[in-house]
Order: sequence, then structure tokens, then C-alpha cells
Amino acid sequence: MSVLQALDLRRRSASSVPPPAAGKPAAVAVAKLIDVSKCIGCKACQAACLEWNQLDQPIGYTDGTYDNPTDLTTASWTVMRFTEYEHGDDLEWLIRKDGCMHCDDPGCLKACPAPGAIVQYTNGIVDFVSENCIGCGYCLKGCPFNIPRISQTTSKAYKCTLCSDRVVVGQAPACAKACPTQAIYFGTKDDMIAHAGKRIVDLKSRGYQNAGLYNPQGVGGTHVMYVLQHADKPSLYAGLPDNPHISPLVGIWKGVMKPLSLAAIAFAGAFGFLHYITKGPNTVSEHDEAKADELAAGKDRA
Amino acid sequence: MTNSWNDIKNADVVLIMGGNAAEAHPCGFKWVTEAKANNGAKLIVVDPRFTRSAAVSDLYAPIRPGTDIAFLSGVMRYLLGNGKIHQEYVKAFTNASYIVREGFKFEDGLFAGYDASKKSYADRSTWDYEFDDQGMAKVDDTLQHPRCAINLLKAHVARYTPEMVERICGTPKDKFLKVCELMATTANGERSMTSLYALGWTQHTTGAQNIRSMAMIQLLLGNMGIPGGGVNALRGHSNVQGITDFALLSTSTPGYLVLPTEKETTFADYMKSRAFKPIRPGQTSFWQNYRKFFVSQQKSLFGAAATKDNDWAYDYLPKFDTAYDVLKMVDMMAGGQMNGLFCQGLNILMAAPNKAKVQAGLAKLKWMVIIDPLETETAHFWENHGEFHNADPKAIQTEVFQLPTTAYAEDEGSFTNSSRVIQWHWKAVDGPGESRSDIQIIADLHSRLRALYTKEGGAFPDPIVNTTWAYAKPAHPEPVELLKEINGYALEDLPNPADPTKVMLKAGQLLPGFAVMRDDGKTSGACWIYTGVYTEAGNMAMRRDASDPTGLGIHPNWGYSWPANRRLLYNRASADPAGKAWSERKKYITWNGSRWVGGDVPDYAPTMAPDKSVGPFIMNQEGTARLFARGAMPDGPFPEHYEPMDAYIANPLHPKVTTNPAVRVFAADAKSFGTPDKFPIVATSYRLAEHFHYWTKNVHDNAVLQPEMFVEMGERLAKAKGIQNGDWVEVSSQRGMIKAKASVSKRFRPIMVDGKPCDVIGLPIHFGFIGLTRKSYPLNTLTPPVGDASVNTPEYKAFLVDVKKTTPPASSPAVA
Amino acid sequence: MAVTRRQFMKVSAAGLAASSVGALGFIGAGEGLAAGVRPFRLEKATETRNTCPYCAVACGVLVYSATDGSKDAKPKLIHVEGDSDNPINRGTLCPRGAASLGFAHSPNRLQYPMHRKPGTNKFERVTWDFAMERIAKLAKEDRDKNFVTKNRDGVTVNRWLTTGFFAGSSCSNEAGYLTYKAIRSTGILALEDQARI
Amino acid sequence: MSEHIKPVSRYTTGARINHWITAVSLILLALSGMALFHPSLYFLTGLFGGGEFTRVIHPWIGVVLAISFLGLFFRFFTLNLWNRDDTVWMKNLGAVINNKEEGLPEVGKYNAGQKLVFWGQSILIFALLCSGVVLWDTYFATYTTIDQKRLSAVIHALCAIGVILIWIVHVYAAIWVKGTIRAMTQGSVTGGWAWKHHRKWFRQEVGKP
Repeated sequence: MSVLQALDLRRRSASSVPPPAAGKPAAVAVAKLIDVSKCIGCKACQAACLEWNQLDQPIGYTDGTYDNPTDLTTASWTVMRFTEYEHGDDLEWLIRKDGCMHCDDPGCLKACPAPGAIVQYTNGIVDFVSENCIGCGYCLKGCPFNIPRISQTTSKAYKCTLCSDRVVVGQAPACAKACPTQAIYFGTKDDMIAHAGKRIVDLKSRGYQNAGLYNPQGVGGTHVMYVLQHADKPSLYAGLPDNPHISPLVGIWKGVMKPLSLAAIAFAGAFGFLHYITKGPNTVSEHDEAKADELAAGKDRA
Repeated sequence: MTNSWNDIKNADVVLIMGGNAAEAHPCGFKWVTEAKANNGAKLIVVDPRFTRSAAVSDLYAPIRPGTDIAFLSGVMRYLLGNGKIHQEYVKAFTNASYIVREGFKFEDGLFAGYDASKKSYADRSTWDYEFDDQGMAKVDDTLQHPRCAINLLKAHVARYTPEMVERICGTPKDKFLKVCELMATTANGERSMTSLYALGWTQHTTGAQNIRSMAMIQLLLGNMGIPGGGVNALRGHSNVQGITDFALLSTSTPGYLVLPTEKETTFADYMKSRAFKPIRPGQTSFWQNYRKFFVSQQKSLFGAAATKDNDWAYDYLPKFDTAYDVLKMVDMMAGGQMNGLFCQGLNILMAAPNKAKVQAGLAKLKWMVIIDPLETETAHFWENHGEFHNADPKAIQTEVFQLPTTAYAEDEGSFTNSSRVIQWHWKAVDGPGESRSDIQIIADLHSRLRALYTKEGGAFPDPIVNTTWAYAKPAHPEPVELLKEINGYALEDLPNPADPTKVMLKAGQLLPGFAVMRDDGKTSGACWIYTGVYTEAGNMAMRRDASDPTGLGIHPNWGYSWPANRRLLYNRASADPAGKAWSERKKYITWNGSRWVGGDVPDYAPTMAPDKSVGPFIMNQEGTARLFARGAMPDGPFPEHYEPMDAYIANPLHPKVTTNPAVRVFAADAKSFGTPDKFPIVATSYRLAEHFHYWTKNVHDNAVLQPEMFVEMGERLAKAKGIQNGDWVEVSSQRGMIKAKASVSKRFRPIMVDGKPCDVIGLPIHFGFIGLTRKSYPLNTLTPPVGDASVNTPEYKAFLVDVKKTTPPASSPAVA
Repeated sequence: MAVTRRQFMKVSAAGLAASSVGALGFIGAGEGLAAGVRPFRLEKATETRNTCPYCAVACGVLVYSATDGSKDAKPKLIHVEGDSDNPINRGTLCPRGAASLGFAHSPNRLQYPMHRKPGTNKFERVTWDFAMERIAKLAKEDRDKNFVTKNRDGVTVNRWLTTGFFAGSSCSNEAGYLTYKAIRSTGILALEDQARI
Repeated sequence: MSEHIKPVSRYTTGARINHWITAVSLILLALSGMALFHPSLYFLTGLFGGGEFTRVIHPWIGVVLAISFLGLFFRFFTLNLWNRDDTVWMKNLGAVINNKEEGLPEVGKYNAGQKLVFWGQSILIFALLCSGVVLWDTYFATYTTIDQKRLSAVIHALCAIGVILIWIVHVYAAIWVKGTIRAMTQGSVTGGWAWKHHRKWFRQEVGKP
């Protein structure tokens, strides 16, 4: 079961992936479109996610907000984040479904050291493969959206799978299926962008001049996109990154540093080897020993 | 609902007031988002707090809890004063032109006929029309007569100026006028507005009048019977509609027939007041068949024991002196007048107001039987749960049974949804342990009682031993058998009315519709509005053809909608008096010269020509809808604003009559109401999207999504009381005290009432001391034991409290 | 009778309206994923049509049940999701409906008839026969003692006021009707459902 | 070979054990660390029972290294304090590399190169310890922000490479300068070795009673 067909993968963590087999049609890119302007924050998506994925999120306490659980966990792959946005006399209750964005250029995958623990299918879904996960937490560092969580019990990383098991049989992800108001749409990425365009026209007609699509190019676009009423200020929505990108630190760490480091080590080794064969060993001669005897004896004499 | 869930998508304006559809009915609310996305609809939300519905609204207006009538009357004043009514519709389909009797008046907060000693309108005779010698109501089609209903209405609502609305409701004038303007855009046949409400309107001492106000607005706008229009009650439980249809109610019998009162000593007496008498020429009504419905029902219930000679077993029915509704029952229990109680899936300790009174009442019972799939607070009322529920088991002598039932996918049968659509569901698995279906349990109970009465005799055994019980397995009737019995059979061969030599239905065949019911005992049928649900063609509730030929969301072959599979009530009104659609956009049922055609079942005989002037509102004797309610409501033919019983201010309109004068208050509850000097904060209660009533606190995932009781309040109040988000607070009312965690929010803003800020807090109803959620004080500890003047729905939505910071409950962890 | 979705599609030969807003169906997206990481877990489940047990929107749901295949094994519910064919909800569900599997499996479901004797501090398990016999006896005792045949004016009223019945509003129409029949025939007037509360 | 003076003691048994604990843990850390650092070296996790065990064991070895190295540090840090002769030595590094040490100032127990190795490793291991703790999510996940963790990851990797490079220098030097390894295996060196490479130290040693 754990054996993946490499042909279906576009990327595989800590490994190279051969291109899809010739003659096999490329899977069409899929996307989930979350229309924040239609979201009522009912948490049906959360419930459907818990149920479909058989997640056992412990029952918590209320902290005086509607955010429950208060953050993503290993057993809550999506949570609603409620923001009360007051401007002048007007109030808006911005409710954003948080969860994996399925970046086209996934930082988690880039950071992951375990071969095949994170995969990206040719349709764009980024999935975690538990049996390959070593629980190092590098994916957390790689993620620009602070999504993956490491389990304290299994020491594996977890996040939304975009219901890859449902998508593979032609079903929409559980959250999108459940969403009562169609705030969550699922389809091909092209269709979703087109649908978002219509929604944005509607929102602009209702006075949201800055309505727009959130499909950040800093991570190559995402396979989970938002329609935002205020696309000019994504951070209004419970800190959605205005311009997400894989951290330059992660870029250095998982980019130039890897070859440079190996090169440096190789260079150091080679230098020693060359030095040895050109200069030879630094040996102690009989003369040196004699001198030592002399010194010791001289000392004795003194 | 007069319209259907799917029909909401046809609306151009959606008003959510007296409810919070997004929160309580998310999947129904879907059709609001559809209307917005595909029909360009605008959503108005009027609510004390900024709700989940408000989050996706185009226009939100705040309102103080319990002041809806003032708001809606203000809307009526705006519409009438600015000519924003659908003139032709109002003239044709309402009683606007009917002349009201002289002597009717409204003065100082009281309508004519009030008897202060009885605290009721003992004499409602002036609340009626003038009649001519034929017994027909007098009308003035020119609407000039000063006592035309519409002119009286204009005068009645004249006091509700935008300034007065702002003073009472706290709704800023500009917001109020924006709401009015948007609603007024539908005062034509081109556009329509739907009204979605729920317990936010019903759970007030003026509950029925709240809804009436909205119905009147929809009539003025011409939005009744129109696609995307209507007054739509979004109902609560999965089969609350069906159970109400089947009259699990004190004073009704199935199909909204009325149980005899003790004044109706004989069947003839009973029928005298039920017989339909038209008061407009040519008007027809369902009710002209009342006798057929009643006799067929008695035949279903008592079979051969119901004969013409014994007045169809009229005496088998109990005769009532007064209504024994939930508040009355609790009052009787608390007064020691009850010995036994059955709770079939109803958690009365949580559900009735003033928990202390309910608890005392349960403790006075000799025995109680809980029939439920879940553990309930009621079943454990005798158990001590510390400060959440203090009880002394040793002192409580009530014998309690818990009978486990199947639920959900563990049994089969039909449910009737909020828009009257009856759908069948199938069984998938067995219930847990030894659980049994409700049908089995009731059948078992009846069989044992019947056996005991047959064997031993006892008090009036006749109805018990003569109840029809012709099921293949008497201890376990099949749902299909029951649905057939409900539909009704021909008990003897029925001749074809067109050709009496031929047989229309053979004995034993299922009735095709209520039109063939008879009052001579030859047909049975337990609930006339359901007749047609199971015919010789099969079980209509099982139909699953989702096609929608008109695209209007009618789905005529999906399940079965009572009555007669009609999906949109009063649909005759979608056409003008000549039978032409008001507009192409709202075309629904039209007259094609020989019959009514369209995607739905017309209100009356499809061949009844428009020139016969039969009104669409066939439940009324006049065939028109009532702007003036006549004597139908116990608290006035027009709605009037009264303060909730926990009155926040003296009524600015008539300070001497602050609260609804026709409300029933039990002697024991005389001191149960709070005053603003001690309880200066207005509280309202509601449901959360994450929970269903008191059930889902037993469901793990729902407990995850909302784990604990909280009290929502605005930043102003929190600051004044030194309360932070997540702090424990004590909320107290005249009835009791609870503790809960504070949720401080910008969504609660003080409402300016009479120029002064009024703080409102909100309390979800779901949490209790049983369940997977954190233990909590039941909210009904706080609520007042009083109900609506018409139907006694408890006043859960507006009451007075005080709030202060406190310490965590003893048995709750201090740190979250 | 468990009618599976496919069977019913045949039976009702429904010309389903063109689009189903609930499940924006598209085919082929997952084609490249024939051997995914996660197995689709409804492969061997039985699909049964139902309606949601909670509110009166009456959303169509599909309940999935399965057994472990061994002899005498009873099927268990394993999943619930919206019925895309149902025109009311078009496959969508709210957080209650979406989590309704947990209702069927709640640890607080009652399993056995229980009895609490007066003055005691616990429920004890009893047999159905014991419970029903005792309830019938208690009810008859109270009815026989307190039944009112005629009121003060001598009018036949045939009512029983000392026992009340709160009816569940989540019972089926069939159960509701049977309850009405059984309860009204005893003369109980204190009868109320959940419509107000 | 004629008889020479008896070998000069250079390291006590304790120091040698301390060194080798450090050495082994450092090698294990380098192997496990490199396994998680570069995908091409992931096969090295096989040495530790797979990726997950590698992830678990690496920080614990780090703890061993840190404690062990602390021992070395306190043993040797006074001997590694910089002096003027070290500067001269460094200026003549080219000569040293070309095996022409003659004419340089006499060297104490450690030459300037060794001292640089000592201080380099001390600083880098301290930095590795700190950044490693930040990355040790099993116990310390909640104490730092993601950005701090990202920075730590870069620091950790950089320092690790530094440590490895210095280690290569250290090991090579031991191989290159014959007679060195026995100092850490047997604890002693020949008089000639001491005279040639660490004459100042040798003088002190022979002067001891």
C-alpha cells in the first residue's frame, strides 16, 4: 500500500522523481476554492474532516471565542478562524477556514529530509505519507502557512490531505462536499479560478472594491485558494500571509547549503589527500629523538 | 413554511429576523446563498447580535430583543405611508377593503373588550366585519370607508414612526429606513422577498403576533403565494412538523382538527361551530369537509367501534376545559397535581423555563418514564451534580424508568420537514444493546394496558380496548402499515360519483386523496392532510425523482408534500385576479382559459375559473388573507408592541400597559419576573451551529467544536464589569443563577434604547450536566415561566439579568 | 429494506437536474492517482438512504454500514455523508449532520431498560418485560384512580389529567401517529411536543 | 633503533576516554546529521535503525557530546589560551604546511593550529547545542517561533559543516603528523615527537619530578 507509483508523483521529498511516463495523460491540476464571503463559519467542514479522516480530536475548553479547537492539531486538519473586523461604524465578521494550502511549490516538501514522506501528485495535491515520516518537524519550518503539526504520540507530521483518497475516486474532499453554503468549491484549478472571477464580480457589485482571489505566486500558486472581500489585506483574515513564500532561510538551508556543504567537506578531504601525497607525512626523525634524549639527559645532568 | 427550502433561491430580498438561519439551519441557508449568488438577492439581517447570518448579509440592523412588533409595525407604516404596497394584490387577496364593525377600538394599549379581572379579551365581538343580510362580509372596494381594515391598520401603525422605532428597538433610524427601502423594492409582482424566522419570533409573549406582523407585511408587498416569497418558519426538530400534524398536542387531533371542549357536549354541538360557512360569495374551503375528515379519523382510531349511532365514538375523545401545554403541565407537576409522566425524546428539565420549578415538579411525581436514545438531564434529575444541579436522591421518591430507543438509521419511517415534504428513510443497522423502536415501545405499552383493561376492567376501558390494532404483528406494527392507515382506506366499495353504477374504489383500497373522504363511515384516514401519501400507486414518501421541470425548485415528484402534494401554499396568489402571472419572472400558476397550469398543484380545483372570484386563502371563510385578524388571536386583531414580561422599560406607547395584557401567568409565578433596577441587562438565548438542541453534547465531534457553555457580551459591558475573555461570570435573573465563561465580542454592541445604551448578552441553550461537553449549569435556570398569549411558547428570547465576574465552579478545572 | 443508491436510480429513473451544487462532480482529476497513498474506505460498505435525525431541513444523508464479514456479525455504521441526489441539501451537511455518525455511536446512548427505585441513588438494569409490566401497572393504577368521567356540570369529559406525555418530535410520522392513538385512547390531555420549546 | 628515553606522557587515561567519547559522538552526530541534511546521504539513517530512530537518537547523542566536550573544555582550555608565539606560528603557517617547522618559536602543549581547532570546536559545539535545542521539537517545540526555528536550522547546519571541516583538519593533522595518534591511544608520545612539535611543553615535562 505504501508503495507509490512514482509516475503519479510530481515531487517526492528528499528524492528525485522521474517525469510521468510518456503516453500517460497528465493529471489535471485540481484546486479547492474557499469563498470567504460565503462562509458562515458553521464548521461543517471541520466536522466532515474529523469524521471522514477518523480523527480523534480531544474535547477541549472554550476560551471565549468561536475558534474551537483554538488551533490546528494533528487531529484537526482544518479550523475556522474568526476575526471581528471593525472599520468605522461597520463590523465584518471574517471567517476563514484554515488548513493546508497545497502550495504548488511546497515548502514542507522542500524541507523534508525523509524520502517519500511528503509527496506532490501531478494534480497538485501535497500529501504526507506517514510510514516514511520520521517526525523531524522540518516540514513545519518549511511551511509558509504554519500548517503541519507533529503528534506527541506517533511522532508523525499531519495535515490536510485534500482527501486524496476521495479525489482519486472522483469525489470532492469531505469538507467541500459538506459545506452548506458552497463556500468551499472543488474542481480543476482552471475552473476554480474562473468561478472565483464570477464571485469577485458579484462581490464588487456589493461594494467590496478590493475583492479578489488569493492564489499567492510566492509559493507558485496554491491548490487551495481563497476568495477574499479584502484581497488587498489578506492579513486581516487571522494573519493569512500577505505575501507568502518559502522562507529565505529555508531556501538557503535546503538550497545552496546542501551542495556547498558537501563540496566544502569534499574539498577539505581532497586538500588533505593532496597535501599528503605532495608534501608527505611529517615524521619524527632519529635526529629528533636524539635531540630529545640530549635534552632529557642535559636536564638530568643539570 | 408557506414556501419550500428550495424556493428561497427565487427570492430577490431575504429577510432574516427572528431567527438565525445560517446558524440553526445551515443547509437551508444554502438557498439564501444561492439566491445571492445566482439571483442577485440582497440579504437583510435584523438581530440583537451580529450573527453568522449577519456575517454574510448585505444589510444588518440591530434590534433590542422583544421589540420586533415595533420594528415591523414601523415597516408597515413606511409601506402604507409611501405607497409602497402591491395595490392590486392587496385589494384582491386581502381583507383590506372589508369593513370592520363599529365599536372596535384601540385605546391606551388595549383593544375593545378587555376584561381586567380575567386578564383577557373576554368580548371579542367587535373584532369582526360588518355583515349583510346574506351573512356576507361588507366590503368597500374603493378603500374609502374609514373602517376598512386597511384604513384601521394605517391608523394603528401611525404611531410607529422611525423615531419611535429607534426609541423602542434601538435600531438607528438610517438603518431602519434602509431596511424599509429594500423591502419596498418587492412591492410589485416583479420582485419578491422571503421571510425566514424561527424561535427568535415565537419565543416571546407576543410570539404569534410577531409572525402575524411579518405576514401582514408580506401581504402588503404581495409576497404571499409567490416564488421566492412567503413567511417561512424554519422548524427545529426533524419531525416537529409531522408530530404537530399528528397532534401530539393538548387540544388538537391530527390534521389540525380541534379536540372537543367540554362545552361541546355532543357531536352535533361540536360540528356546529366547525362547519364551514363562507362569508364571501362562492368561497370554498378545505374546512367544508371537516365532518368527513373527523369521521374518517375516528374510523381510523376506533374502527368498527365508531358508528353513526355512537356519534363516531365521540365520547371516546377526552373533552378539554383548558389547554394542557408544557407550561401548564410543569405548573401542575410543581403543584402536586400530577403523578405520572412520560418523556418520549423530550428533555423537559432542560426544555421548560425556570428549571427550579421543573425540578421541583419532577420530584413530586410518583413515576416517570423516559423513552429516549440518549442519557438526558431529565432522566437524572434526582442525581446530585454539585452546583450544576443540586439534588438529594434520598428525598426524591420518584420512580424512574429509562427505555432505550433506536434512532436515526436504526429504524425506518417517514419524516415531514419544515416545508411539509414527507420523506421516507430506510433502516441501515440495528440499534445498540436492547434498544427498541418507539413504535415497539408504544405498541407494547398499549398491548399491556389493553390486556389489563380487558382482563380487569377499570375506568372507562372502552377507548383502550376498542382502539384499532389490526397489524400483522400487534407488538410490532410495521411503519408501512401505519402510513397506510394514516392515508386511509375505503372501508366499503365506494361508487363513482359520476356514474354510481361503477365502483370508484373497492373496499380495502387506499384513498387517492382527501377529496374522496366520506362522513358516513365508509372511509378511514387518520390525518386528512396526509391522505395521498400512500395510494394504490405506492408510497409517495419514497419517491426520489429529483427533477425540477420549471427550474423553480418545485421538485414535485420528490417525496410528498401535504396538502395534496402542494409545494407552495396560496399559489393562486402568484397570478393576478384574472389569472395572469404578475410578471414573467414570478410566473408560477396561471389560468390558461380552461384550467390552472404550472409546475405545482393549485390551491383549489384546477378548473375553478378566476371569474368565480374564489380567494386563494381557502383556510379562511372569506378566502382572503387577513390584515385584520378578526377574533382569531387572543391578544388583538392587529399586532401591538408590548414589552417582554421582564420589561426593560415602561412601554413608550402606553406606559400603563407595558406588557401583553392577555398573557397567562400562573399564580405560583406571580413573583417570577425581574425588573431593570435589579437586573439591568437584557439577555437572549439561542442555538449554535455546532450543536443540535441537547443531543449533540453527547456527540464527540460536536463537543470538540463547541466544548463548553459561554456567555457572549459586548466590550462595553465587559469593561464596566472588569471581565476579560474567558473569565468566569455569574449571570443571575429573578429565577436563578448560572456561571459560564465570558466571550467578549465586538458583535454585541450596546443598543440605544430611549436614548440610553442597553447592554445585551447572549446565552446558548445547549449545555447541561450530562454529556461529553464540559458540565454546565442549564440555561433554563434563568428563563421566565411565561408564554405567548396565543400558543404559550415560553419567552426565552428576552429576559432581564445581571452579570458579574466570579470564580470557577467548584468541580470545574480552574484553567482552560 | 436497504435500498442502495444505484438501485434507486434505476427505480426512479429520475432525470436529475443538470447540476448538483452539492457535489461539483468532475471526473478524471484523480486519474493519475490510481494507486494513491490512502485507500478509499467505503469500497465494501452498504449505502442506505436516510434523512438527517436533527433539524427540519431534512437533509438527505447516505449512511454507510459494513460488517467484518464473519458469521452473525451485525453491520455497523461507518460513515455518513450528504445525499447529492436530494434536492433539499444537494449533498451538503451542517456540522451536526456531518458528525451524526457520532450520535449513533455516542457513549451516552442508552442500551438497556433501566430502573431507579424511589429514594435510591442509582439506575439498575432491568428486563423489558419487568419495565413494561410495571409501567402499565402504574399507569393503570393512576388512571383508574383519577380518571374523570364527568365534570362538575355532569358533562361527559372522559379525561385523565394526572399523567402527562411529552412526545418526541424526532419520532417518525408512523411512531407519532401510533403514539397519538395509544395516548389519546387513554384520555390523557396533558400531551405536548417540542414545537414550542 | 637505538634506545631512547622513555615515552613522554601526554594524555591521562581520563582525558583519553573523554576524548574518545567526544570523538565517537561527534562522528555519530555527523553521520546522523548528514543523513538528515542531505537526501543523498539519507541511506546513512540505516546505520541508526532508520530515519525515525536517527531523528530520535541524534539530539541525545548531541547531549552526550555536549557534556563530554564540556569535560574536554575544562581540561584543556587554560592550555589553549593564545599567546604571542601563537601569532608568530600562525604567520609561518605556510612553513608548517610544507613540513618546515624549524625556526619557529618553541611550541607549548598546543600549537596555534590546535588551539584554533579547540576554540573553533568549542564555539561551534556551543552554537550547535543551542540551535539544536531549538530544533528539538519533541521537548522544546513550544518555546520558540517558527522563524526562530528556521534560523536555528540554518545555524545548526552551518555550524555542523564548520565542525566537520575542523574535524577533518584535526584528523588529517593526526594522520599527517606521524606519532600523534599514539598520544590519544596510548597516552604518550616519543621524546622526538615532543621535541620536534612541542619543545616548550617537552622542556616542562622533563623538568617535572
